[in-house]
Amino acid sequence: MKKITAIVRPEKLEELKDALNEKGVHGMTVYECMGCGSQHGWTEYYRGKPVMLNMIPKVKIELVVNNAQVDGLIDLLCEVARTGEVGDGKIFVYPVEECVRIRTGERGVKAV
Amino acid sequence: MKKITAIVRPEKLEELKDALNEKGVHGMTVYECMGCGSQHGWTEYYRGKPVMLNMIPKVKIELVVNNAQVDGLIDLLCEVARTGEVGDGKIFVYPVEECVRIRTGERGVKAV
Amino acid sequence: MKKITAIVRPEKLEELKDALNEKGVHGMTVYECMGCGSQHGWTEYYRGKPVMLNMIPKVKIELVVNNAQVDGLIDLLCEVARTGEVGDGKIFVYPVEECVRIRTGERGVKAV
Amino acid sequence: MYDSGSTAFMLVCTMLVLFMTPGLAFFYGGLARRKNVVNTMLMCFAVIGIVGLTWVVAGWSFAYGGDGSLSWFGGFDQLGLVGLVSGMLSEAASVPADAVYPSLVDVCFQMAFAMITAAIVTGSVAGRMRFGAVLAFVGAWSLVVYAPLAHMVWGGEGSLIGDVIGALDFAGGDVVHISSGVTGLILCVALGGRKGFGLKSYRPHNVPFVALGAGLLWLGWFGFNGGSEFAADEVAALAVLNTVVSSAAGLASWLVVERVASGTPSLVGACTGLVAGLVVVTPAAGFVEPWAAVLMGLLVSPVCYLAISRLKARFGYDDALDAFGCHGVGGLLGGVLTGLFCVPELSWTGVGGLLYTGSPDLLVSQVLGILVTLAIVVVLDLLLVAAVRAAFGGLRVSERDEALGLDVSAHGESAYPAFTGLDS
Amino acid sequence: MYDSGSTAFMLVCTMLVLFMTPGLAFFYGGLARRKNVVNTMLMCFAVIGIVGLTWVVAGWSFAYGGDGSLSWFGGFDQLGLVGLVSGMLSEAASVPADAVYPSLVDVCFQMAFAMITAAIVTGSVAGRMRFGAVLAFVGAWSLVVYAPLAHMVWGGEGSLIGDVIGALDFAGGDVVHISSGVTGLILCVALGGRKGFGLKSYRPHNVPFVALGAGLLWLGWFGFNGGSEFAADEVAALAVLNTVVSSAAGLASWLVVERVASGTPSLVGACTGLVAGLVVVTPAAGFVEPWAAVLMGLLVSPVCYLAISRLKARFGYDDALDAFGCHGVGGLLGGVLTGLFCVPELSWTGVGGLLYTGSPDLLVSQVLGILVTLAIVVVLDLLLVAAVRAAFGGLRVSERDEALGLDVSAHGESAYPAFTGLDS
Amino acid sequence: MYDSGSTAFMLVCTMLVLFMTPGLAFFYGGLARRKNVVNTMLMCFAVIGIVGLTWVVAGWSFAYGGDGSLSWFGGFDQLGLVGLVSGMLSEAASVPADAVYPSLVDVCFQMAFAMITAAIVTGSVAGRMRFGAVLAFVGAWSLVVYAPLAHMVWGGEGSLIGDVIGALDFAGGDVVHISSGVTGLILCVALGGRKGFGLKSYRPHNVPFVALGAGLLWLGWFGFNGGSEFAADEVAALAVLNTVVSSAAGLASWLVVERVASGTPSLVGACTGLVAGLVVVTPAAGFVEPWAAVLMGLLVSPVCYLAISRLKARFGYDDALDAFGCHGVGGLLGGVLTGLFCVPELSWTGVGGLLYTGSPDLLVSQVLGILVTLAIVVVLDLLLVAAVRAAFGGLRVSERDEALGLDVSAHGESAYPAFTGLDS
Ligand SMILES: Nc1ncnc2c1ncn2[C@@H]1O[C@H](COP(=O)(O)OP(=O)(O)O)[C@@H](O)[C@H]1O
Ligand SMILES: Nc1ncnc2c1ncn2[C@@H]1O[C@H](COP(=O)(O)OP(=O)(O)O)[C@@H](O)[C@H]1O
Ligand SMILES: Nc1ncnc2c1ncn2[C@@H]1O[C@H](COP(=O)(O)OP(=O)(O)O)[C@@H](O)[C@H]1O
Repeated sequence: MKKITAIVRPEKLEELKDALNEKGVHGMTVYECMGCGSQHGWTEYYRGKPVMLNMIPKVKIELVVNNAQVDGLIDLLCEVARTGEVGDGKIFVYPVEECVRIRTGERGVKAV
Repeated sequence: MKKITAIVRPEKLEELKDALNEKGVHGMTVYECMGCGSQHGWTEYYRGKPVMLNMIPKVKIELVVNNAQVDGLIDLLCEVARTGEVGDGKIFVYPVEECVRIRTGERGVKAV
Repeated sequence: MKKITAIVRPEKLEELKDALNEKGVHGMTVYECMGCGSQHGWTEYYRGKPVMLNMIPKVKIELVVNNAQVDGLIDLLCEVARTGEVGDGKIFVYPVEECVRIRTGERGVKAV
Repeated sequence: MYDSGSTAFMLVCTMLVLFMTPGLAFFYGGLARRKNVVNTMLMCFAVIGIVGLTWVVAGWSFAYGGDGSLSWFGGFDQLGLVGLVSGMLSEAASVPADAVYPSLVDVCFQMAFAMITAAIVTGSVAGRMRFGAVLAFVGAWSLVVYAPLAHMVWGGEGSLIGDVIGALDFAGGDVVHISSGVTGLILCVALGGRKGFGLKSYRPHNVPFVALGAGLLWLGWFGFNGGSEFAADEVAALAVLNTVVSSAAGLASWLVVERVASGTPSLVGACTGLVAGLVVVTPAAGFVEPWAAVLMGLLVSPVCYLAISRLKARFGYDDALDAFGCHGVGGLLGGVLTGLFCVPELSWTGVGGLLYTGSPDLLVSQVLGILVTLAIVVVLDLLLVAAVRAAFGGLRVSERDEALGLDVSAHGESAYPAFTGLDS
Repeated sequence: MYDSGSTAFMLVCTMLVLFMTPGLAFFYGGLARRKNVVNTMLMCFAVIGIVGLTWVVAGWSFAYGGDGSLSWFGGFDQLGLVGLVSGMLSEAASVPADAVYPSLVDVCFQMAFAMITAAIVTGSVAGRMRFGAVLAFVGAWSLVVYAPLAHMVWGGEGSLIGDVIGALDFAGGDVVHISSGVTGLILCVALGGRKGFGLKSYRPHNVPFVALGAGLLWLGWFGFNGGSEFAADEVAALAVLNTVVSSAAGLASWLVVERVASGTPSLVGACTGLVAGLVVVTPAAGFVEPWAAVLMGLLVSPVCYLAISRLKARFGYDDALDAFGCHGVGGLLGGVLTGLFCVPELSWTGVGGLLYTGSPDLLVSQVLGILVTLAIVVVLDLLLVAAVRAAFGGLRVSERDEALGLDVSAHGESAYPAFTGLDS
Repeated sequence: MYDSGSTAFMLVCTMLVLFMTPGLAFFYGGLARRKNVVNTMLMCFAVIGIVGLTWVVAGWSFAYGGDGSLSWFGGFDQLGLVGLVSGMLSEAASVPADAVYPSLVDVCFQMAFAMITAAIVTGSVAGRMRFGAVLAFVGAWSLVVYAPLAHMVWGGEGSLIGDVIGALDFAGGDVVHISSGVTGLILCVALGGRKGFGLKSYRPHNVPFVALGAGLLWLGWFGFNGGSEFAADEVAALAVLNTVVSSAAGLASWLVVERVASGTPSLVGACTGLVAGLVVVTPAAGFVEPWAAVLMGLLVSPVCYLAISRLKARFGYDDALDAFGCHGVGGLLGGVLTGLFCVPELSWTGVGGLLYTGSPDLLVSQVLGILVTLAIVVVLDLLLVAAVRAAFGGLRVSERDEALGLDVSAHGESAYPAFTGLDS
């Protein structure tokens, strides 16, 4: 089992959800976060004073999946989340050692 | 060291905290998140129009613990967080390579 | 690649960001969370009744970096985030298996 | 012809008093937990709908109808406000020389009082009472308890508390605050505490909303106390001045109490003290000198602070948003102090306070008036609670709904769906 | 000398009506999505700035200037309010015996009406219209549509709708609600729906703000309807009373509708019903008996509920915050019902409603008045929309800006930068 | 007998002016950082408590007591408002023929002015001043600076600024805005900047609250400027009209400035412009024609914009919420422009503005009045600051408390405990 996390633009969330649903991925958890990276954010003004926003609101999507699904999902996520402009975000993959469905106590792959 | 994360119903948080405290687990970090899974959420209405909530507020509890504690804690979490209805959530376990207590600089198992 | 996460006091975030920027670390993601640990929080009062706050607002900084950077960054984070009082927080390090830059599709170390 | 100045004043005061109910929705809503915000606020807003209707249908008639022959009840002759407009049209021809303003104004002014009083009650039941049961209770209560009580205190000649007993109540210490506070107490005892009451402690989810509510109540209260003079004159001005200084004093003394007791003066404390100062001066607003109003404000905060922080813990009733601790206790204190500080020349009955006359007559009337109020309210409330409990098969929501929060479970509506956070 | 009581009343009513526009900013702002809060509220606030200027420059003159010889337009003689102060100074010497209050008050009272009407329109375009185009549209609209319409309805002798047709409009059913609601409809059709409209559903981002807005509108509306009697007298009192009971009834019946339709009565529902009850009683406030006002309030909520939940889905226009569903539909219903329930003795024209007279005369006038209003508004709006579209090269923001939200893209300002959360 | 119409008007205006202080708590509270919301709002609320008491004890007497023989001070004869009620009772018998309303009203109306003025000051010190020191400072300031200044400007015959110098100040340009703005400046210089000032930039944590505060201030200001005519007459109407159009113009021109300077007109900008428009018209409200009020509003926004965005950066004082940039600068401009635009027939002294008379007499008086105000305020403020600093052993909280935020460190209360988020 692997955990895929994608840090993406918040306005892409709806589309990503739809795309994942279509692929039959139902289990997912979403976090709000703030990111900085190559993207420099936008400037807001407060009473004439520029305020540089170097932390930009992002969304992290977390999917725990079977090893076989990883590559397909990375491609899907990249495709949907990409705008081509700086700030599109990153995908990270981590190992998962165990998975338990609380309701049933099931463990491992069938609990994903 | 392992990281145990449990994604559970927000209304279970208080009980889980109490249960973990009783077991002597003091270090823990809690995140708010939104999940979708087998559970379909509830329907709210806005001026007569149904609004399907497919992302449901959840809470993630994160515990970094020694390997020996993992199984006992999974059982405890399952027991307390279970209602038997869809949406009870999941537990994932991840490997941790290092742990540092910032205050003292201690590392490894004794920093947990 | 490793993921370093530091759970720190919110009021230290600005300083940490500046320190990391100086070291040339630009990619980072920040989460808000609530922690409990050795620190006991403060007491607020509501109409004369004490309210013990056992969950204290914290901030998690997440950095995915190359293996070589890990030790230097841990030292830096410890140094800046330390106040010496209980509640300074913890640093955890996790293995990362893959990293993808969504915008370009680059993978691995050069995508970090 | 009517006095257009007093008509203007009474109309504006009416508007301000009406506005207190939405104001209270914020005071209470801010104090509520995040998962119960919609429910808490909707209880106040629903009172507008319900009492707006019950008052037209029968409340006005029960309180101010009839020929004045009953000491405890108005009459049935003005049900549905029939004859109001035709009365106005015929009256227009021959306005009595001493008429200050059209009687139509009173229907609306007094309705606003009935609304805010019923809304205050809902503060005690926050977080656990079935919504339908709340509505049924406050609707019936406005007819069965509030309207007769208003008659007894303000019904003029022959009325039980105001005339026979001779108790003074300028703007509603008995009628509004004691009645609603005590009803809150009875309801919260009948309901039992929220899950975890006494073990967990709750914090207000939105402190600025508490301040907003307090600010709106403050504004409305100027109309409430000022308008209770029923004319734009110097006593109205005195009532407004006393209202301001008593609330200022209540705010200040609450901050001092907090500074001493916990070390940290708080905004919720300031707002609570402000409201307590408003409550205590309500029965006295047009009767006392400003220095007395200041004193009343300085006294009420420590008393309410003790009631809320000690009494509640001691007796273990879960008066969630302190309708009793604030309105009940503050109203009691204000009623009694009126018996001390009332300036004889300003008294409606000519009887002045102990301090001016040396005679305890007024004080005795005040205490008697409060006791009769308490007796009536307690007895009728118990009957009503039993009736509503029977009709709805219980007063409380299920444990699961309570844990999930009433907003989602009873109203299918989250107060802030786009914000992340948790009740703590 | 002027009647200082009525002067006081009209000044205070003016203040309250002015206050409705910020109030509406909260009603709309709370309903908006989190990413469009600043834009939604700023549209209302900007109306203050724009209509404040257009009214001084020409609006007042177009609506109430001239010698009254035109049935559809005031005149050009009071552009820039020239002569207002010198008129006041010379007038002071010889106030006509029957003058109730200084005519200066009217300039401001009517300006407040122009502001709130223009602000209502902005509810339909939330989340997708270019800010500059909104400002240009409402500025022009206040001069080209609103001011002449106000003249036609309230211009006194010879005015097209008010006199020739003989339609009654106490406080602005035609002028304010139908005109703004229909304009909202036209704009939202011209704009097209928001991205995802019909597929995704939107929720209000901040329900307590909706309640705050509703509460502030409620308060302001007392001045709106009460002040439309232009004197502090018994009809003003009746108008206030009717306003309260109709809104209370609208609130109550909306909750009932929701209970039946979805099982869960909601706070947004209560607030919507309250506003619908206010809208429906606006043309009738000083003309009908309280029981009729209650009935109007009870009827309006089911009608608006159907319009919002069924019509909109059926015809697929994205009336984002329901300016049409609430104000347009409620105003239409209120105008028609006035033709039924108007008490003859209270009617400005002496012609009473069907229910009292048995004759459909007034009803016919009311329907005719509405049809003429509709015709004028639709034609002028279409021209204006075309002009603005041409001037700005399109009405809509880019798709990317819409997805990002107008707050950041058009105003460089997040409403709540320190709070975490997502529009859902 | 008193004129009940003017009595009604003044009472309502009093209520509205009182309501400005909670309104300001939202204007400031919304602008504050999330961790300092409670502190910022509580400073305003505490002013209600403190000035409510100081005014009763001595403020009224210092400002309006005495026999009028001192040009810079009232007297000690009305300490504690003694004799107020007995005066009212005896007065009731023989009201002077020309009395417009009971003098009791004035005590409360002027108290409301003292409250809002002291509250404005607190905007400069947000986020770093010890709470106790704030309270001590504003309490003393209301007695030592505000009350005498009110006497000097509005003390009638013989008063230093109003009579001897002959400066006009309709509703408080000198007394309210210049005095509070300059005091804010002095305090923020004495305190030093917040940690990171100049390097980091702060954003308002809750933009809708800023709009709410601006809306509430707008409403209150109608009473503030309208009531300063002290009668319900045509000048009151003019003052209200001027207040509306100047604020509308200020709002509009701020949006234009932002459009030009940064490309994005913002809601905080609109609200700031609205308030600036209110400030600038305050000294002139009953003296100028509407076109002049529009002009004043159009001018004030660019001036305040420059003061806030350039002056502050240039001189490096951390006027956190721009009490000086908005009230000080706007008040100065308004005072000077009054000297240009005052209509001679409307002037209290009969001396008109340069534009009408061609003579600079009034302009000179205005400038002189401002200079004297500045001198008095600066000198007394410096003494007060020194005294408070000595008494509290420093004005600032510790660095750690500042970083943690004053809400938790000084008040043990988080504004929104159930919401997640960070100050950015
Ligand atoms: N090394 C990293 N560790 C953690 N988060 C990162 C890292 N690099 C980027 N991110 C996250 O990804 C987001 C997008 O990255 P950014 O560099 O701005 O754009 P791009 O991927 O187009 O170069 C950032 O805002 C941050 O949240
Ligand atoms: N594969 C997954 N990856 C990430 N999060 C998941 C996954 N599956 C479930 N979750 C999280 O667990 C929550 C509960 O899961 P759900 O399927 O609704 O209930 P149950 O566990 O009872 O089947 C979801 O809301 C989601 O936040
Ligand atoms: N074992 C753990 N697992 C997860 N989070 C932890 C753990 N221990 C500590 N934390 C996080 O670190 C924060 C600081 O820890 P705490 O024990 O209070 O201070 P210190 O590190 O100074 O002893 C906690 O609030 C919690 O968020």
